[in-house]
Amino acid sequence: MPFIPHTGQEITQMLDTIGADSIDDLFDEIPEHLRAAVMEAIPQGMNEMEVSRLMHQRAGLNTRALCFLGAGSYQHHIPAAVWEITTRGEFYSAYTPYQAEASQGTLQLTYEYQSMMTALTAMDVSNASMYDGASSLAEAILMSVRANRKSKSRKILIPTTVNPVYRQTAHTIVNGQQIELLDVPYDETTGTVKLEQIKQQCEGDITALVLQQPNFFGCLEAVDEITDWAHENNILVIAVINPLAAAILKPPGEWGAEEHGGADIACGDGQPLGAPMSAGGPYYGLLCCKQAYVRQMPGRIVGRTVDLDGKEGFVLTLQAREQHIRRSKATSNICTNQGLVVTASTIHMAIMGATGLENTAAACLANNNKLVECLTAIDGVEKSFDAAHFHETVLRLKKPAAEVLKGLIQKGILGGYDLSLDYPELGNALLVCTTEMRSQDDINAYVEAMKEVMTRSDSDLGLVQDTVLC
Amino acid sequence: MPFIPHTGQEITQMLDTIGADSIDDLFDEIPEHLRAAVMEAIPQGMNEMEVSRLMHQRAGLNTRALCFLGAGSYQHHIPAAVWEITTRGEFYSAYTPYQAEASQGTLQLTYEYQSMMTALTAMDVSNASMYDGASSLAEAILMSVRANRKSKSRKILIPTTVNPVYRQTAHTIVNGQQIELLDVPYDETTGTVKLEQIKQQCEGDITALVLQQPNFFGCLEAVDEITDWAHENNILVIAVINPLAAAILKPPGEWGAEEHGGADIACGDGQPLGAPMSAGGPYYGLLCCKQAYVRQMPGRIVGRTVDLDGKEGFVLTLQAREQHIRRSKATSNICTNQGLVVTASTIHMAIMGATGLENTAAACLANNNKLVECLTAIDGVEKSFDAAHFHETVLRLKKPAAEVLKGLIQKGILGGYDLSLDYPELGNALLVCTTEMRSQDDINAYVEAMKEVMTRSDSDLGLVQDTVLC
Amino acid sequence: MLIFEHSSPGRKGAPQSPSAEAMPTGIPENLLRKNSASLPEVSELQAVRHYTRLSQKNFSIDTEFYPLGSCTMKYNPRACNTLAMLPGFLDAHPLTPDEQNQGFLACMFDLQSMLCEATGMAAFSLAPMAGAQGEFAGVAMIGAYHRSRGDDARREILVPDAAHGTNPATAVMCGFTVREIPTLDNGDVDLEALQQAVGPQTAGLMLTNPSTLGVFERNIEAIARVIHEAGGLLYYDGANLNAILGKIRPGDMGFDVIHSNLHKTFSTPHGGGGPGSGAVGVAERLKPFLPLPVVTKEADTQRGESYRYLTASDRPQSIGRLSAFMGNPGVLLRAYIYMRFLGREGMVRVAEFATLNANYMMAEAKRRGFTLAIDNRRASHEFIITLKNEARDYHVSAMDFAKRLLDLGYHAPTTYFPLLVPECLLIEPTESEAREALDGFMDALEQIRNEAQETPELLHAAPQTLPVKRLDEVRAARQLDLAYKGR
Amino acid sequence: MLIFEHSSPGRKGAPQSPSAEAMPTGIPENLLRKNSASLPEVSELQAVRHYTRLSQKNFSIDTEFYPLGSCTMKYNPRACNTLAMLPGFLDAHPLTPDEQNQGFLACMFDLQSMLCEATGMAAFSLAPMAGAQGEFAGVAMIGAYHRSRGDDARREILVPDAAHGTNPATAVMCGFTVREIPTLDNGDVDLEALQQAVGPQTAGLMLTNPSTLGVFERNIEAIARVIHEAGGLLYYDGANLNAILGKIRPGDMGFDVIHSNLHKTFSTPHGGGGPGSGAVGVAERLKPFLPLPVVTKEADTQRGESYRYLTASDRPQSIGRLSAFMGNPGVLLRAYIYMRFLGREGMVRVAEFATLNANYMMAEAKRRGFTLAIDNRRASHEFIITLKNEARDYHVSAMDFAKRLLDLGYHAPTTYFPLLVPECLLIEPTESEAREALDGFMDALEQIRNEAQETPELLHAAPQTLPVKRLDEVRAARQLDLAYKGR
Ligand SMILES: Cc1ncc(COP(=O)(O)O)c(C=O)c1O
Ligand SMILES: Cc1ncc(COP(=O)(O)O)c(C=O)c1O
Repeated sequence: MPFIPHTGQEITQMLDTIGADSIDDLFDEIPEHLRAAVMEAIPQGMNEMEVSRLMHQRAGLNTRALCFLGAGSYQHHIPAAVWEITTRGEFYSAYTPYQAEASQGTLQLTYEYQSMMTALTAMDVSNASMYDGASSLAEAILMSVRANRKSKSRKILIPTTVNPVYRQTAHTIVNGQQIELLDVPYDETTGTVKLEQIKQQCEGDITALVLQQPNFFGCLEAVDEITDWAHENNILVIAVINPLAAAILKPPGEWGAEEHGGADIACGDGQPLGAPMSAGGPYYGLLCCKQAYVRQMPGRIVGRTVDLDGKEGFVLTLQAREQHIRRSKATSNICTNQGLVVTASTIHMAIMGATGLENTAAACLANNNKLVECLTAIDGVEKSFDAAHFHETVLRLKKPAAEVLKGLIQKGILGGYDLSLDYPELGNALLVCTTEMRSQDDINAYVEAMKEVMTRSDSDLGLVQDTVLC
Repeated sequence: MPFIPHTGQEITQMLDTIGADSIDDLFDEIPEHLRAAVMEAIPQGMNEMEVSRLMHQRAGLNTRALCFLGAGSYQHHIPAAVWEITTRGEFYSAYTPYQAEASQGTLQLTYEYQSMMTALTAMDVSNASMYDGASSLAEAILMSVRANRKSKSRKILIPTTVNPVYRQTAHTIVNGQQIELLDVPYDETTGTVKLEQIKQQCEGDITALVLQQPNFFGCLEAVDEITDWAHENNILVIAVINPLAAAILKPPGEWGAEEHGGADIACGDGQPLGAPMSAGGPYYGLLCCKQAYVRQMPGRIVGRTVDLDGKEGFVLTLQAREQHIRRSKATSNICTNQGLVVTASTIHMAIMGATGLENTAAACLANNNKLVECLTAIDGVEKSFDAAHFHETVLRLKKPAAEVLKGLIQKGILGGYDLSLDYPELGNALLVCTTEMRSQDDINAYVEAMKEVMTRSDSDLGLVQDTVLC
Repeated sequence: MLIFEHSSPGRKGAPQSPSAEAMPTGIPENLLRKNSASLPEVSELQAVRHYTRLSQKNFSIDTEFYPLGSCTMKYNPRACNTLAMLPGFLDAHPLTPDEQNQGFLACMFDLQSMLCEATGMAAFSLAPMAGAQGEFAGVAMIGAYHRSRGDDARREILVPDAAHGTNPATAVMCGFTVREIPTLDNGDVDLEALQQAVGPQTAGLMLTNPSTLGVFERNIEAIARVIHEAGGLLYYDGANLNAILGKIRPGDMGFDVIHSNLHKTFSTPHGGGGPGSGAVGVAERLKPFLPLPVVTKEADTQRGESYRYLTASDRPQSIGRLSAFMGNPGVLLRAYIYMRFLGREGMVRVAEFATLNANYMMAEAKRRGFTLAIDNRRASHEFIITLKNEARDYHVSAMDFAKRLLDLGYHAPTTYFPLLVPECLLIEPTESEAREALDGFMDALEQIRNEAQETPELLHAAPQTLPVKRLDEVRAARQLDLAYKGR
Repeated sequence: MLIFEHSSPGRKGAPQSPSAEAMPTGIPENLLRKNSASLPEVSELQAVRHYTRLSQKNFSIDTEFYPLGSCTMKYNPRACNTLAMLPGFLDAHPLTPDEQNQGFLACMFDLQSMLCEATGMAAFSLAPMAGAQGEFAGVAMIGAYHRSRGDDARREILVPDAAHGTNPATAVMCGFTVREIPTLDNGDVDLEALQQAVGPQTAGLMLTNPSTLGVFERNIEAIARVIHEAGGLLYYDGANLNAILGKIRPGDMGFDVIHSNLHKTFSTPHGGGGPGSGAVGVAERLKPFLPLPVVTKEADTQRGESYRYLTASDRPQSIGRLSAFMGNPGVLLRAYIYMRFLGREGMVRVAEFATLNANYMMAEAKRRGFTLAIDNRRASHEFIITLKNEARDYHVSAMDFAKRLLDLGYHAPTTYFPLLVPECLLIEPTESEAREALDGFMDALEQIRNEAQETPELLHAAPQTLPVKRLDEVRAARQLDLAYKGR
């Protein structure tokens, strides 16, 4: 019996103690006619050898192409030590650290995470994680509504340069609470939001403004100017960041004039700091804020304190914000968070250090410059925007992106993200990404493949459709 | 600087303390003209991302064929928990447990290993491991010479049914010590040693006799009869076993008449109990003996004792046998052993239990029967021997085994071990192995491939030589 | 010591860093960072040593019996971790075209199907990233359903007073108001109070069955009738299915929507707080509203079966997305692998042995003279001891018992939840624990009760054997220290 | 508690076992096992919990500073483990045809080449499975060389008295007799005594340089001359190359044969006792005798370069095999990966920083008033403190110091080795430790000396903070208990 240690004799003895004749008797409070039948649609159990064979087969079906796709998930190098330590049983199989004295490992690590994340973002406070970047933005919006006592409108400005799936998620989550999300368009030459466009959108009382840096196009927004304007108008600024980029870009806590103290809330996805792409997760949502808003923060927070002897120790704190204490008046319903990924991320940051992250970010950027330079030398490929960028760039193609991507994948290249569904106004637009993992050989392979795809006629493309991929 | 934590400032301060001007000064006792030049033939260092890419490429070059090859290394299922726990830093990065109080983890585990190994072999004592099965046999022979006080001859009988590489290794290692290894031929119909053949070989004083069960052909030797005869003639019996087979076969401690107490020494390779095939190692040599010979045992042994408070604890014991105490008079020069593999193997045995090992052994055997039945139905394939066997069988082919294996590997099948070099008298002989890992599908694939190879003409074989393999 | 205190300026983990690139030009000065982030500067060895040692300061299933009620701390098979972390899964970009992602999608489709069968629901979405998000999805669907029928007045969600905190919090997050329904002393919902509470404002009822009191709701059919007749929908908080798997299915009890915590029943690890998965299942009428993504199987003439993600155009009424991609695939894979281990027979056994263990411990507790919160009923997968007598007689609290248990090498049960029961311990052994562990725990509890009588200071001063003694939570909340800023 | 004591008759780790097959007929009854082996019968969770907890009872590099002299306890990079355990390596059968094994063989060939370059030898074999087996191979080659020249009288191996125990033990195992050569107070070999010892009976000299006394043998060229002129060969016990890597090469010093412990200098883990690798290198004239297997590279016209194992027919004079297959490939891969991390610059730095750390600690020891075994010389990668004064004055032993260090969270240095130095601690910090660790250790040592003076009972009773107190080794050897047979 899988994972059940009971022997026949033990079962008998235990039933004796209970005073029951059979295990089935223990279910005698369940109405007979409601009892479940055998679950035919569920296959029979397997032993580990069989399960292992099955999963190796399934994993083998996934094509492992050279990845130039980003759009919110990035393939970075992760030191081997990170997940080896993270998956140690003591971290892996522990519960939420409700019994603080028996959970100092998780608690101290989380405190260290909060310290690192505030250092990276230059914010005052970090919580212990939200589910992912998208849901973290949603919670940041809810939080801004609670925090901005000067605003009554519940109106939030969101530029369309914010990741489209983040915007969709925010809609789903804030939907029930009479909050209005107002789109702000972007400038078609720069690929960034212009302050004038925001001002046009902004009628009267606005609660908060969201700004993603680098934005979904990889372009860098004018964060100082926009933050200052927002603060002058009593609008809270919610920064959406890539925490790896934050190693070299101005951190949200320093956006705008010093006297305003930077962005009010910062969120984003922690994935680039130690989480594998893993088909979409688990990642984690980072969420930071100014000290003033700490009581509006959703999720767990760890604090440093002392024990009976005055010795340093760590506990979950400000729990009165949370559902298990405050129930319907909690700041959020979140309970389980993404603790284990935070564990990995903390170890990742510790091993990489600021220098490691800076070098990584710089390598991503340099690689993107190399790739884009070579690609745009190809006839029919040009850059869409002229703003400075991080490690992603939008390219305009002379053929539909979907078609080009099909051609590339046949050469084992995951060529990027097709923007045509989310941004039809951009035409045949493709978002390409390079991380530090893409070697010069990889870049050359992409460029060669792109050359061929761009010169090939459409009928050629159709022909090779079913070739086996590498 | 890889794995070196020193900052520039620290280096300066440390040199100050030492009173040296530079690190190079610390080497000033080395004659200048002997100083090494730059090691041009060694490539420049790499970071982990680059090393990782290189090693994935190299590992990818190794063809992963369906394995029907045994001959001393076997592909068995290993529970995932085994190596996850074994590679925990506390086991992985600890030294030999010389400081017992700080090494109770390794010491208790080793005591448990010794307990499990004596249970499996029905022997009195087990040491904490030798390097591998082959070197363990060599040490067993040396030990028998020390242990058999009644014999002066230093003559050892070794049937040629003992693994040829074990016999070669024994030759290399006992070579310097005037020990004579005498071959005993096997019976050509059974594939096992007959007592009469041993008697023929045996002139006068013999120190020990080696007997492998199952033997290299997979066949089962008449261990009782031969052991009894040996003991009646004051010859020590050295058993070479497959410890997985020992879960269902009579263990060496029970060979022969009860009053003789079974084999005197048992050795073998622990690989089938939790070590991956891993291109040949690390495995470990098991070595067990009767209580009477414990002081002749080479290698480390852990004993149970008590601490100052009378609490149970574990230490290395009988160290006076070892080189670090007894130097030139030690029982062996062995120091470092195969501790980590023993760790894995102990956890493996604990998780599998006797039932798990028995079921595994039975599945191996059943699979071999299935395979051999199907293969011998093919024209030009027949069994060489008629003795009972475990999970390996010798087949006689109508074509050279080397040629057949080439054909099979082109179909992604590692078809077995070509016996023609070691046993030219057997003709075109192939040793095939099945473990519990070989599913019915795998067996069918082998049979289909064999059919094709056996019916194909030689020129066909040449033609496809360079096809890409699966 | 904090990792920051192992730091030395300029020290680096060199083998992990790409060689320094000149910072590319083209980024305006004012968008660049001025000072490096003050992260720790340590060697790889220092980091490995620090975090390895930190890990040893945790209790965990892999090291201790952990009978934490409502949390289902069962064995997390190592193979589930190993196999979910195969490179074919880890290196998969979430936006990989479906054709290149068939292995993963097949697992997800199978998982949806198995969950449907196990719960008796018509369809599942794996999108929610924890139980609370599953609840959110469920309640949002209830809202969307009523709205789609023009039934806009249904703005109230009913929640029993024994409910988990996420239930009321979720209802509010979805824009509903919450009305509490009382529970009777025997653990069943107060049916009369429920009847009085329902009306045209009722959007639905959120119920856990067995409830957090550890007993099966015997009037479940009557409750379903009351809610459905009032026009409301019935929500099943199936955070924990351990008690009923294969024995009774929420769909058959009349529930319209359910979430299940795969990180409980299906044994994905808790990881010191997460990640989890709160897969959400629905009856036929709620199917159009399921959150995306959902995986579907299609018969493809060319290559047999194939799998793909449904998009917004396939499901225009969907409540939408809850995350950037696909929930928590790594968690979903672990649950899938675990379910393949169990198979249909294994799942029934989960419920059987989780229930056997709980009832055995409850019988032992009674035999040893502890007071049960609800007597003369079967335990489900968990049960409650109340220490109100001990508190009154010896001036020790449930918290003291909990801390003293830590000293004896057992993780404490859940304390002070559910809120209805004073000085309570909610004990959930799970099916994967051997009888010795259960007996050892009961012995410890008995020992502590004796100590409470004879040497209560032992309890007040507990724990003594852990890395720290009892921690000052009040100070933590008053003198907030939430990030290291140097000593 | 032993794993056996968690056992319950009939309990199994079911998910790991193939379903029971009927025992196939055909095996005679008398060859079958009568009773199941009495292995523990536990659940997977029980095994995981038991061994996880056991592991926590170890000191290790990953948890403590471990300055064990002559053992080189440096950081074992986790990536070396992860990458050596890629399925392409783990699933390779050792008898895989060379053509299917090119990735692995390429690594082995490169490793041989890098070791040649690093040591100045002409060829290497990776076959030996530990230092002692490397020594065996080396000494056996010396024997085979003399024999091949008909020089059969050379039956004596010279070994300095400071040598590691494996040196004399090995010589005897190879059939030689051993003669000890004394060491001078300054740590150098007594050259005069050596000159008197050599003769036509001399097969060779086994030398460690820097010696186990932690100093460089300054007369190495003279020693080489003496041995070579007497017709002997010079063996380098390069168990530890940490002190000289990239600074001076044994081949350039005149050594004819060398073994190197890859589990020390090249950072493969010690694993609580092994496995290791004692790769053996030779000068040109010994090449024909190298143990098999050895990997060679061939230019193949069809596919460029290819690699293959040399066989006995390629090397008829080989001393033969030392193991069934290829030594310890998993260890060899880890060493290879580590060397690719380091590269040529990194290797030099190993020697530089190992030496810097040792000399820094030695200077600190002196400054704090400890007595050095050899004063006024450079330390190599290690150095020796003698506690003979403390022993005399306070009646505490080096062992007491060692045990007390454990209490303070440091693994003890090597004690009572080399045998020449009374009450000694042989201290080897390695290059991967940060200065804080070195200072912390010296502070602890100073604290203990103070305690020795004021409260010596603290030392005698140490350790107090570990899972057990000081263990009774005499009882262990007298009342042998080497296997569990029930209580
Ligand atoms: C009954 C019940 N409902 C809901 C939840 C919330 O689940 P999660 O923590 O995954 O959000 C829990 C988990 O503690 C629970 O026990
Ligand atoms: C100087 C010296 N020589 C030889 C050896 C023996 O090496 P191994 O333990 O690998 O057999 C050692 C290891 O302790 C050593 O330090």
